[in-house]
Amino acid sequence: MTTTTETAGGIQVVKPTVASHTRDYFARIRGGDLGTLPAVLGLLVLVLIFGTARSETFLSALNFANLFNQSAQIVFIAMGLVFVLLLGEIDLSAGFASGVCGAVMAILLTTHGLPWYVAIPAAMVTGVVIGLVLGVLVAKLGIPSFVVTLAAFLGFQGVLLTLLEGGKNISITDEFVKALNNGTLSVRDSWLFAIVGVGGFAAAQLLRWRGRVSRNLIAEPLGIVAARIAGVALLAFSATYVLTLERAVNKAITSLKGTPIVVPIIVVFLVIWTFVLARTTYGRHVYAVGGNAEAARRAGIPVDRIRISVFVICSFMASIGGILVVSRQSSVDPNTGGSNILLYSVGAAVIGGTSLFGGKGKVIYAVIGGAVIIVIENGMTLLGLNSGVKFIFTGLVLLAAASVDALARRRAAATGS
Amino acid sequence: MTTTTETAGGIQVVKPTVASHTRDYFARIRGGDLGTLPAVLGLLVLVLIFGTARSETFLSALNFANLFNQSAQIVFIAMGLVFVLLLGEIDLSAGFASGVCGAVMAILLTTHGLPWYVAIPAAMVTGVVIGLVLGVLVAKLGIPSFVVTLAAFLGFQGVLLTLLEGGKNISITDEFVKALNNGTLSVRDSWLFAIVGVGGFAAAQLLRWRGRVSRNLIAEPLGIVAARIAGVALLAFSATYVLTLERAVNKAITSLKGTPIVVPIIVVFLVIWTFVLARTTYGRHVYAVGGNAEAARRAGIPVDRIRISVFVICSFMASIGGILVVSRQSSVDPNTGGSNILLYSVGAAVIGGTSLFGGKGKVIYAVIGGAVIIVIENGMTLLGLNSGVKFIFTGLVLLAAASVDALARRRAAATGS
Amino acid sequence: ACGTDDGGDTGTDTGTKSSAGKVGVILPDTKSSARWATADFKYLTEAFKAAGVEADIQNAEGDKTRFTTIADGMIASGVKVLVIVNLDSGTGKAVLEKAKTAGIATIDYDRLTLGGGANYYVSFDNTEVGKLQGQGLVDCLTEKKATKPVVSYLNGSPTDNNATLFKQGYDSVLKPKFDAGEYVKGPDQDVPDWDNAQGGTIFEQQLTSNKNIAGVLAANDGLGNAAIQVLKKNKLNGKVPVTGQDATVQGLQNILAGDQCMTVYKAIKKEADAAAELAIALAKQETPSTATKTVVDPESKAEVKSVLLTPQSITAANVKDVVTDGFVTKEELCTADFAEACTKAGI
Amino acid sequence: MAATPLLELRGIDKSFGPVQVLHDVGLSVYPGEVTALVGDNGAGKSTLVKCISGIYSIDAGTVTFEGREVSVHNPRDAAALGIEVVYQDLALCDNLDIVQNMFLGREKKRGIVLDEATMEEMAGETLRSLSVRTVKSLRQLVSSLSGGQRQTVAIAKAVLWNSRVVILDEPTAALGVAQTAQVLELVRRLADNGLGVVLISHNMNDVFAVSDRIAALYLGRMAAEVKAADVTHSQVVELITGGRSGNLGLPPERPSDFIDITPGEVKK
Amino acid sequence: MAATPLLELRGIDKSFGPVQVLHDVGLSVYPGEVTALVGDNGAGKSTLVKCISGIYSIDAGTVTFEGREVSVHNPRDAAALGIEVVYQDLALCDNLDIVQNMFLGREKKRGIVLDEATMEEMAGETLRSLSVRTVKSLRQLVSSLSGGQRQTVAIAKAVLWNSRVVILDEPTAALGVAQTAQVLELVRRLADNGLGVVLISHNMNDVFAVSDRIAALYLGRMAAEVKAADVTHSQVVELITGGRSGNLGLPPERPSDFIDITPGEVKK
Ligand SMILES: Nc1ncnc2c1ncn2[C@@H]1O[C@H](COP(=O)(O)OP(=O)(O)OP(=O)(O)O)[C@@H](O)[C@H]1O
Ligand SMILES: Nc1ncnc2c1ncn2[C@@H]1O[C@H](COP(=O)(O)OP(=O)(O)OP(=O)(O)O)[C@@H](O)[C@H]1O
Ligand SMILES: O[C@@H]1[C@@H](O)[C@H](O)OC[C@H]1O
Ligand SMILES: [Mg+2]
Ligand SMILES: [Mg+2]
Repeated sequence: MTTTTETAGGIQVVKPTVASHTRDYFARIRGGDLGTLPAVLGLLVLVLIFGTARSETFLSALNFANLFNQSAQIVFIAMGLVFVLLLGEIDLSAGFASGVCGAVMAILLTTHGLPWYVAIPAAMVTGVVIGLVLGVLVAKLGIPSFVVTLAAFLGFQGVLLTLLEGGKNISITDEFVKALNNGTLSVRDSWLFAIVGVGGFAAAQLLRWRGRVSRNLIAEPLGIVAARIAGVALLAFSATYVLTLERAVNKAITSLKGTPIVVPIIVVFLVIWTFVLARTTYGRHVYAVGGNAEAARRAGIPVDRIRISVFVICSFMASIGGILVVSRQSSVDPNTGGSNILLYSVGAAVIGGTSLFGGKGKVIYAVIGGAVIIVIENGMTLLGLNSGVKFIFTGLVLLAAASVDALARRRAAATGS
Repeated sequence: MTTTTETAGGIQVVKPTVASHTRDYFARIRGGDLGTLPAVLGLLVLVLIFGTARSETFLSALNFANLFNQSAQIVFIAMGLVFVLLLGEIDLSAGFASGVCGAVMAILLTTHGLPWYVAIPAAMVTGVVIGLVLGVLVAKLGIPSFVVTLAAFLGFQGVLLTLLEGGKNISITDEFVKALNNGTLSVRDSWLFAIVGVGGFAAAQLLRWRGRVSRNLIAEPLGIVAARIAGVALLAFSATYVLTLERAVNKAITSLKGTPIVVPIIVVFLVIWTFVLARTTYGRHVYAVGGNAEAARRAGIPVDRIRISVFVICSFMASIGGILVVSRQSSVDPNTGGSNILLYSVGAAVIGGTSLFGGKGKVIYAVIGGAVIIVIENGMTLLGLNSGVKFIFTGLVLLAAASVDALARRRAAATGS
Repeated sequence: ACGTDDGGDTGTDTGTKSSAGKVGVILPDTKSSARWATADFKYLTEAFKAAGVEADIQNAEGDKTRFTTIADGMIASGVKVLVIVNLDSGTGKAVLEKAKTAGIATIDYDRLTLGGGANYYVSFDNTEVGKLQGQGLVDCLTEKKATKPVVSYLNGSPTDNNATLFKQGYDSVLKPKFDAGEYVKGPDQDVPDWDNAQGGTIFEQQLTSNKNIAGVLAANDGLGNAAIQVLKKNKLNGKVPVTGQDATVQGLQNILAGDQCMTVYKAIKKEADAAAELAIALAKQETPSTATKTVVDPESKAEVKSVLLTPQSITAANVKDVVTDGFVTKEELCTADFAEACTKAGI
Repeated sequence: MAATPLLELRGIDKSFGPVQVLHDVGLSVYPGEVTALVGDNGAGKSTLVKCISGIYSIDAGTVTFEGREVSVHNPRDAAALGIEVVYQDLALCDNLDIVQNMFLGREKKRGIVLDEATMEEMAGETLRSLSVRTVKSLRQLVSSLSGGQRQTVAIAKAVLWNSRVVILDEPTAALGVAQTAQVLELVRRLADNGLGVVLISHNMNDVFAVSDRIAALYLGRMAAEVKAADVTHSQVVELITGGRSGNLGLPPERPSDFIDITPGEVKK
Repeated sequence: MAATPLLELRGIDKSFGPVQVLHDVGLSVYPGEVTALVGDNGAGKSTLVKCISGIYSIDAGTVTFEGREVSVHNPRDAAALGIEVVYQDLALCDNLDIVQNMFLGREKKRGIVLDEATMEEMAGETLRSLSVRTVKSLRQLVSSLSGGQRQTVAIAKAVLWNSRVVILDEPTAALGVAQTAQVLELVRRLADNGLGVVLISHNMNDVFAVSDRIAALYLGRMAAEVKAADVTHSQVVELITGGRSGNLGLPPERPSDFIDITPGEVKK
């Protein structure tokens, strides 16, 4: 009836078919193993709400494009935080670290008149150095990361104030930097990017599939792989279609179309870090230390070094977040990276499905969670409520989005897995 | 050579002597089992630093008394947070919850002209209701507490704004409320409080000791118990001595002496919650759920109810923090409970020795950690540095205080316990 | 208690569709001062409603990211005029540029965006505000016949450009006195976020380290009140003059009680009306005629057409002006505790 | 012995997501008897125990206690019925000490205050009866206990109460020679006192030493429930490893959803 | 057999805070031999193992490896020497799957990319050799494995590498009949290949079945190190429970710091 197949060292297993695979998928869903599904559902619900309430504006091409620029800082900080959270640590200073790095860039550009290709790397290096210091304090001195990064949160706020000489703000004029989080690709490049991206994804998926089949290991049925590729292609191409529509407010004055430049930047980092976490030894060790640090230590993994490295990655990603927010605001001020940026970023990672206790999370979670947060922000401001009510609503909507997730996952607990 | 004694069901053990007990204590210290010692050490180091830098002011009786008023809000929120942290949960909304409760009190007092004995309980009830809602969302819906309380953090900010009609400050004039965190006990009452407090402590310690000895259970040697009582007495009496010195800024105008009223308030809550955690079934269950929720569930502990209860306690304590801060400012504004209050409170609990992963912590930790935080704030402000430098220094000093702790605890890891 | 007043209502899209296009207004925060949520919001809403012009008025809650996001949303929803109170010149400038490329007319409200190039500027003179504060303190100290008084500064948020301007103003009055040895300069500290609770602690420490403080230059009424509470604890209230700004109910009450020396009243209704008038004209694509003055943008050196209003110093003697102006009502000000003082002040 | 079982399971199914772990399992536990539950690693013994005690919800099937059908949704329900379990994964609170763990959920009180003295005495007595020789103090945290000491604490915890059914999932796995003997004696004593006892073990000597009945699980199916006296050592081992022995056990034709994943065997 | 021990401990002391757990312990492990380390619950066996593998630092004493004195500060040092350990508390990463756990810290790579296919194949082969029959997939998370399955993964993980010394702390405690047999066979095979093997077990049958030497710990002291052929079952049990048997074992007079906390025995 069922076809079994011998694989890996002779353990016999059932060879999955598209039907059995689909059946298993739904059994898993019913069993509560949901991945990003709930966060995606939450996102859909939000889009539905705001789309109904403010259909002409929220669903406009212009607003869609804006979402990417608006989310850049949070998404980058959240992607970095995923690494720190994977170890069960926290980085409260990531927000202000992004501000400090942004300020370093702005000062080099404006005050010192250096070109962008000096200023941007300098900001990134600043991020790396910050991460190194935090990581060493946590890993080598053993101070809880909450305390270290709380101290850094205060310290960086001071550094930012000092860099900005007590409260000035520094504007930047460099067109390259400003384009990063304001500019768009040409329509041709937008399509090119979509096609190359989807092509790359398809190639990676198919190669992996072929690799397993040729080694006689259990592989997903080809149909499932194809469906997944088709899904990604559909998403990418329809997004590109919308983004290449004319969206200028005043078409007489200017034309505005094409994928925001920040989109490929996000995608590149998403791909790199996903690869690092899923396909390299380093990534494996990050999960291991987060899952059971003692087991990792016994397996000979250099736990301290891993611990330091995640802080480096986090602050590095924060530096890019800082560069992008300075680009968007064309300026840096003592509050860049302050306010709710940090809480929102951690929230993004957690809503996406990253555990605060370590061992569970993916970089894509940060992107999806970031999307949830930004859609709420964006939609709420379109509603034009007054401050008090807006805060309350934002809280409620966030809660609603999270409950979709929680209720979906609750089945998991009930069935005991 | 050594005297053994049969105890509890016939398990034979060595009867401890003062000498063996002291030896064991130092062995434990060397082994890294330090309790609050590191935080206390950190505190001493801070007092030394600021005492040297600003001896006439930092070490003055006036400043000593100020410390208590300044720390009240953070200490209360931190005491409540200890319960939430004991379960490995977090409450990001505790700061603004204290603001909302404070505002409820202020509005009832000022806008509605109600007496303090209506307004204060109303604020407390508000705290309880808030905690109930948060707890139910976390425990019953299973939304991660980070997300629930992030939503609440936003929501309460909005509630506060709405209560204050968009941003007004509401002043209170009720003398009773204002006295809570501004007034002092008379010199006689100050001594009375110290004597009753120390007497109570001594009685509790001795009764417990006698109880164990009479049941033939292992008990600490009487010398140790006596030494502990003497230590507490010394501390309480010398503090009372300093607090009953004249400390008026301008002695010609007024006289100011006596223990701040907020001291007995803190002590009462400290004693109550310490008792609850250490000596009641409920407290035991809180530790159990925090240590291993699954084991607790299997032992028949109503885990959900415990989870809800800690949020109730936390928000309740936040409400008292709110009452006290409104008392101190004699007014409430949209930022009451905002800014760094929350991070400082969590920091206080963590510096004191509470684990963010649950299962480890005591209420006294919040008080000691709160003292560390406030001494830093207080001392830094006395130095009169400019903002940027002050932030940086605050961060560094916090880090220094935490490293004393970390370095002391490091031995623990080295010897493997 | 929750506002059934105008300020507290939801849905701020006012007015019916008229020939005029929609106007967007972005206010900065609610923390720095109560004015944004209580006064500006109210008066602007009323002004647009009266003119039948649709307006979308939002507050950025001190968050620059949100400030930009709100601007994006307003541009996307097709406003014809954008009125902003920047959180800082940098973000302000980015928003103004974006609006300009979208063909939207712009107005700087209350705070000038340096190098921003808005079409118009409506404000009070912030340095002038500081000068009034400085002068007010000098007057009170003179009245108390203080000799060589120690004056402490409780400045606004280091991240608020207005705070810098206020300080420039009061420094211009007080520094000469320090230099001349008439006054002694005491502690000088900023209060992050204009946070009142923190302001209280900072002032308490100032007083602990310098027991002779005889005058407090507090940058606004909230901070002034924080200082007054500390003074009260030490029974020094009324003896040490404290300044303020914004003519809040709390501040005015403190003045009536004799605990606060003065506040600065900015007739926000006039400011709001002026801005609304300008915006409505622009939305109707008319050329406004009210902006008769000009201000030179110190960064771009460009001249910006402006409406500049003058702030007014308020002491116990003229508290009633604020009530007469309708900025605060007699009911909110003259509660039981202050009824007597009100009568004395002629309200 | 007694005609009606104290605890009876019928048709229990349990899946984790797409993986079905228990198929139509039945089990009867009689008062005054020790029922040994045996089966290979991964056969589903621990899963069955957790279904009984309400840690897992069951997908299908019924649980009857003293002839009444009951539904057990969580461990509290099980405890209320008088079912006490020693789990294979011991589930102790590492941050609590020995006494605290032993009385967890059933603390002794005087008024509202915990009666530590009484608990300490009782804990000491119970541990002594289990041949515990090496704990340094009853106030030692369980995180610092050796493997065998932890297991003893878990066992002591379960037998402190007056229960009707005691289920022990591999209770002697980590125990020393003397301690194992004590636990087996305890198991027998419990049954002799009229309790229903379920003992899971991989040690055939222990199984035959104390049990009255033997139930063998094979790949999530109940292969056989027999009297211990009616079978031999090697028959039980065959039941465990192959699911059948002679005319005992599962029918030779395999159910249609049955997938043999035995490594290296014949492939279809 | 071989004259010089592969691994030799001398005078090991270890305390946790005020509690001294190991007193002047010595142990020799010879290549090609299985040394059984026995002792009562809480005797200090696991602590000794963790001292060898660098998880705990020792307070006093020396460790000699192939005649060279070495200092092992952490598990990496031990692994570098070729010492591989199966811990009693298995120490697996619950959030990783079987293959990932088995290759943890020694992943196979192609370039910088993990070579999942090769690892999966090797893991499958190793598990098959250990009679694992019931895992549904090599990609199952270890958190969802049964007790015995987890133990098998831990064992498989330790024997995948070419090591010089393998230490197994109660490796068969949770295993079924067939799996236990396989592991014992594996233990013997490892020794026959010239490795030094240390086996900790409470099961005397297993101990005598495979070991060449027996070392008995009693209350943290090494009571005796003997050839397995020279002693009987009951002698070993006496060494375990009393620290001495005839002229073997600890001297009858107890060391001055020795505290007998045996419950219910004679009190001084
Ligand atoms: N949460 C889960 N998700 C998926 N599979 C599971 C889960 N829990 C258990 N299993 C699988 O169910 C089967 C039965 O496990 P169980 O723990 O009941 O075995 P057992 O008979 O107790 O084995 P052992 O003798 O090794 O303790 C195993 O194959 C195991 O991998
Ligand atoms: N971290 C620690 N702190 C204090 N005591 C400890 C600690 N770890 C172990 N002990 C004590 O040391 C003794 C030896 O423990 P160990 O785990 O080595 O025993 P074992 O011989 O392996 O026993 P078992 O057969 O039960 O596994 C025990 O009495 C235990 O309570
Ligand atoms: O009115 C003041 C405003 O101009 C400033 O920006 O923030 C503080 C307020 O008091
Ligand atoms: Mg099991
Ligand atoms: Mg052991």
